[in-house]
Amino acid sequence: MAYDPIYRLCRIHSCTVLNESYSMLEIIDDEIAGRCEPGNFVEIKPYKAGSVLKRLFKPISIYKVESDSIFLMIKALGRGSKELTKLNEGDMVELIAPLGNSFPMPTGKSIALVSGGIGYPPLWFLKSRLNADIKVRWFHGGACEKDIFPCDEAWTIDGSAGTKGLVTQGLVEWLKDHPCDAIYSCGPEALLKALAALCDTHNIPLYVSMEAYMACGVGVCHGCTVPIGTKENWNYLRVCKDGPVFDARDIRWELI
Amino acid sequence: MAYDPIYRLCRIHSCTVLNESYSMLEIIDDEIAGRCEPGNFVEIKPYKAGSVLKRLFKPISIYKVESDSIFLMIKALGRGSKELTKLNEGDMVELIAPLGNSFPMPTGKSIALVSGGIGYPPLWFLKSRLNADIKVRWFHGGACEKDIFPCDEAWTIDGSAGTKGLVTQGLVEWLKDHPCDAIYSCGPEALLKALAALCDTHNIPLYVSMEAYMACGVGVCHGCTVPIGTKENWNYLRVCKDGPVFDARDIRWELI
Amino acid sequence: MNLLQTSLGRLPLFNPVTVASGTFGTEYGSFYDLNRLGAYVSKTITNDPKAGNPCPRLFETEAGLLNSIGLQNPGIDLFIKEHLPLLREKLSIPIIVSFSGSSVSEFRRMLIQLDNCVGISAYEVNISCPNVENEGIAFGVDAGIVSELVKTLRAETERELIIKLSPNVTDIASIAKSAEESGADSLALINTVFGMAIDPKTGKSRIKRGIAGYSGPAIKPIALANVYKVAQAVQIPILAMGGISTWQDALEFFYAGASAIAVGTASFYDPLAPIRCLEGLETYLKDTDIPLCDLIGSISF
Amino acid sequence: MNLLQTSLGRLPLFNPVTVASGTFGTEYGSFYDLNRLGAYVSKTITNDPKAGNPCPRLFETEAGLLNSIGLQNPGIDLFIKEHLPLLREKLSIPIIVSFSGSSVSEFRRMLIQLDNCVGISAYEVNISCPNVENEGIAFGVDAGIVSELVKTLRAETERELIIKLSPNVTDIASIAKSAEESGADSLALINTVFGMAIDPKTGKSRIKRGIAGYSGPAIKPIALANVYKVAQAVQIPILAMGGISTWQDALEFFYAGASAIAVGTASFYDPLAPIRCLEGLETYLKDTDIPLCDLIGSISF
Ligand SMILES: Cc1cc2nc3c(=O)[nH]c(=O)nc-3n(C[C@H](O)[C@H](O)[C@H](O)COP(=O)(O)OP(=O)(O)OC[C@H]3O[C@@H](n4cnc5c(N)ncnc54)[C@H](O)[C@@H]3O)c2cc1C
Ligand SMILES: Cc1cc2nc3c(=O)[nH]c(=O)nc-3n(C[C@H](O)[C@H](O)[C@H](O)COP(=O)(O)OP(=O)(O)OC[C@H]3O[C@@H](n4cnc5c(N)ncnc54)[C@H](O)[C@@H]3O)c2cc1C
Ligand SMILES: Cc1cc2nc3c(=O)[nH]c(=O)nc-3n(C[C@H](O)[C@H](O)[C@H](O)COP(=O)(O)O)c2cc1C
Ligand SMILES: Cc1cc2nc3c(=O)[nH]c(=O)nc-3n(C[C@H](O)[C@H](O)[C@H](O)COP(=O)(O)O)c2cc1C
Ligand code: FES
Ligand code: FES
Repeated sequence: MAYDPIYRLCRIHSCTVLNESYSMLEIIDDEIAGRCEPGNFVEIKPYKAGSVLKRLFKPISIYKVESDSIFLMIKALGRGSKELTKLNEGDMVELIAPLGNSFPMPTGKSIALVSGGIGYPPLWFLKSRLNADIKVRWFHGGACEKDIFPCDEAWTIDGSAGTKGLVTQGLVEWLKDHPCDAIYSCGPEALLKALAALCDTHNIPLYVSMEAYMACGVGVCHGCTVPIGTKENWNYLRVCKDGPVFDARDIRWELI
Repeated sequence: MAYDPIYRLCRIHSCTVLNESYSMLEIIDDEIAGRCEPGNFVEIKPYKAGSVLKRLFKPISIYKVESDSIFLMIKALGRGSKELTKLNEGDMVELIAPLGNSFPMPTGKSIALVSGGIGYPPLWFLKSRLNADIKVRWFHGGACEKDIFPCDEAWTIDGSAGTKGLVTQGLVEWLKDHPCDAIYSCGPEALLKALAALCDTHNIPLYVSMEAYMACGVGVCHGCTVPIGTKENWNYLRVCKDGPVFDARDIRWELI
Repeated sequence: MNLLQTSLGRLPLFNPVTVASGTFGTEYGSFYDLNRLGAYVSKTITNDPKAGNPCPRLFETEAGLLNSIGLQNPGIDLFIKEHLPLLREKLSIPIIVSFSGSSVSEFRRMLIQLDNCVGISAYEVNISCPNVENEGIAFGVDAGIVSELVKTLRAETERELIIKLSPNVTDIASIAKSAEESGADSLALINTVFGMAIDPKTGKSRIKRGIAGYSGPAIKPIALANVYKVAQAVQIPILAMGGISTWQDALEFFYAGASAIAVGTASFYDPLAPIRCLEGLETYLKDTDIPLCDLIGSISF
Repeated sequence: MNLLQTSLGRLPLFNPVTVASGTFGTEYGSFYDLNRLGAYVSKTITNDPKAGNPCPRLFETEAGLLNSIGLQNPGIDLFIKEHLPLLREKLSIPIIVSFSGSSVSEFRRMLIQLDNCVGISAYEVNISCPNVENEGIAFGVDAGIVSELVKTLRAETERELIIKLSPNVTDIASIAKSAEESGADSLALINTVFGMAIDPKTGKSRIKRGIAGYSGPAIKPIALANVYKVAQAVQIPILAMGGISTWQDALEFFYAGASAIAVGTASFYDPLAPIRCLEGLETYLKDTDIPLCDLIGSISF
């Protein structure tokens, strides 16, 4: 991590409802914005004056940084994320940011992005920071229409948007007649696992941003680990501090 | 208790801020209103659609009943009562009502009411139901100005309203040259205890509405008890179901 | 088919939703038909009438309730004479009578006296109340005494014998096993956890007696761990309680190995809690078309 | 006069606010000056490196946190070689090293190895981690073994010896007493409570390993009851923890008999929690002009 994280009270500058499940939060903070790199995430929770809310912060990827604005794209899943998507302009949040490592910038000429559901935001940020001469193909999958956002190829389980099926099907087809120097991915574990097997077969480098249940978000509790290393010599590394981005070949998928 | 209590979702018809500490809630419910007697109380808590708030109901005396309206006068003390005083018109509450026994109607011609702080509301309701030919002298005491509401004689600890001192001082003076057939009281334990001693000396019947920390409010948990009976033969009775009104002579004050 | 059908050993239950001793009474009959419950569990009675502990007896913490009632009850004679007939009159569901004693022989005498009464479907033997010194609790922490007590009671009754266990022990599984081996039909757990609260403004204990019994949502994870441990250790059914407020909470306990559940403190938060649990479970089982008994103990990792 | 002055036996503390083992790290130094704390407590180390338990290791319940880290740590050698020098470099406050072993002789060897290192002010002997099978926990539940362990360690060091106790026992007071009699300088309590949670939608344990350690606001009343019980049983000072989030929480523990407190899970809710506790206490003691030591154990009823 390049910088120490900042802990701060921030004002919600805008909160845009994207659809019934997703909202976009905008927070303005030049210092934090200046430190964010693609792959980084924030820990965030609503703030109510007078009393500390005794709930965990929620890890949310950075979706976009535009001058001093940080954008977060949040899906309402459970209690914590629902509260976040219901924030209004002017509400305050507690923020710890930026956190985690970042995606290695591609060295080749052609890459694929593969996202599933709430794996979308960090890839958008990555894409926005890529050199213009890099060819990018973005595959995005979701359960249904509301999980789908702008991309090159959309897949849904229920067929309500894009093609019906798994996003990996699209990738497999595409790889048949396209060179690919690296794949970047974020999404549910099952997706990442399938991709890892695929990339192994095709011998393509794969960088994944892992998800994990987090408590501290800053590396002290060792709650958010993934097994990293070789078959013979691995250790549990922290998604929040050693990750969230890992080289898929280092992950001991068989232990997850 | 004359009636079974009713458990029901009710709408706040109005919420009036009386001063920085006190608010008045109005709830319209003809069935409940028709069953309320002076001394009865309600168990109330805010309702949020979708999820049951896992907090105890709060016991609040009935302050006034006017046709179908039930009025509650609430002082913001801790978490529960603060939430209640912050309700708005249209908010929903869960209500269990009416609860508890009621004051015995006076048989004599001249009575005194003695209240302290949030002991005020039940005496107002009692007063409103007294026969017009009964002479009433109301002594009300509080910590400061904001605890003071319409009465015949007000006392405050800090002297910011009425006379500086304890409300019992006023009563003692008054008793010197006024006949008194009975005293009705509600307020902090210390007040009731002092009154009980006083009435014992003067041989005046005293009916007190007791306070207690409550869990169920309906008589099942035995959490809200006071020792009632003779010195030799007493038992813990429930404020919520056997009370809240007791004949002060039956209360084993020395055990409280 | 009744998807909710379950049983506590020799006691079949039409549905798994019961109520926790000491947190319930026929007063709740003002709000719904009590005969919709799987069973009714009475407040613990003792041989002699008990006045209970001095007040304050209650305090609500951030996510739970402290109580120190101290088994206030009218004693067994008055219970049999006045309370039981009333319960029989109002209820057509199984009546489970909770009782506690201060010695094995007192427990035995009480059981014999109750066994002479009609209309009792089961006994819940309370050896786990944290709020009295000489009643019950000392029994619940020692596997040897539990064994002696259960054998003694088993010899005297054909009725369902439920032993109610305390979580305040090093090894609840060994106590559960000794109750099972000695003839208990089923186990009830958990009773309250030791807890305390102090007013930071004054330094005064919130509960007059000091240490109290802790219940409610906060203890649900503790109850679940205990139920799981006991379910791994014994074959007899478990009546689970501890922080159950919703049908989803109830499901957690079924997965962990409970055959029935009891709603306790939640009734104070929501007088309809037992009925809402029941209706939620009913809908869920119908929607998924799974009988309750297929869920019991089917936790995965 | 420093109203916050306190001590844990032979270890004087400039203020009573420390942090709970395993819930803290120098990472929090990004947010405030760690040297404002009364002491720093390291995450428990074991003799050999430990990978810890499989994931998920965490789950947040209604008012607390379940964890099953399983003492993941780099082992004593790496700790001494790399971590300790870093701590010494960053910190001028007392450093308390928490460690755990799988046998009395391993505990002893570890202590001796640590005693050769400069910059350690005290040991917190962890005999109470619920998330490992062979380390620690078996020690914490048996007064006889605690006695043997503490005597052995006492013989080897002049440094402050803090014994960290488990709440998951029938009688914490007897274990505390045996630690005291065997030479412990002070006691730390409580470690986490056994807890569990299951996903009602799937029947899957929220924590891969099943039963986990429960911490946070929900366990505060339990911690307080244990601290009070132990304070009544022993003379040596108590370092209290369990759900402490605010200075008011801390006051409750001082009244119950604690000489110092540790903030654990609360740091996850509020990275500044230890500092807010400290500042709140400081203001309160100044306003009331009472030295902390006058409050300790002064509970009333
Ligand atoms: C590094 C990182 C970056 C993330 N970035 C984003 C983001 O940009 N936008 C976004 O919307 N979310 C993101 N998430 C996921 C987000 O943190 C979780 O959805 C959120 O913490 C769920 O909390 P909750 O209280 O709403 O749900 P809970 O009540 O904890 O859970 C509700 C339901 O969601 C499921 N769930 C919980 N956590 C996850 C998870 N991590 N992934 C999938 N399902 C889960 C639970 O199993 C449960 O069924 C990220 C997570 C990580 C670790
Ligand atoms: C039968 C009955 C009738 C009542 N009628 C009214 C009424 O008409 N209007 C009204 O405002 N209040 C009334 N009360 C008191 C009211 O119920 C309490 O103020 C309320 O329950 C406090 O809850 P809380 O969550 O706000 O405070 P808590 O957080 O529980 O406590 C906050 C502070 O208030 C103190 N406190 C708590 N309960 C009481 C109490 N019962 N009396 C005095 N101090 C207390 C606590 O010690 C603490 O310092 C009545 C109580 C009873 C038993
Ligand atoms: C106010 C109160 C009184 C209780 N009285 C008894 C009792 O008399 N006998 C008993 O076995 N358990 C008693 N309990 C314990 C409950 O039956 C139950 O085991 C415990 O509260 C845990 O369940 P809960 O969290 O759902 O309340 C009592 C609990 C409370 C809160
Ligand atoms: C994530 C986590 C890791 C922990 N690791 C340790 C540990 O390594 N050693 C230890 O003695 N206690 C450990 N504990 C227990 C805490 O030190 C503390 O005793 C307990 O959490 C209660 O305090 P709290 O409620 O303030 O968190 C851990 C607790 C948590 C939540
Ligand atoms: S969440 Fe605590 S180490 Fe990652
Ligand atoms: S509050 Fe439960 S009996 Fe009165």
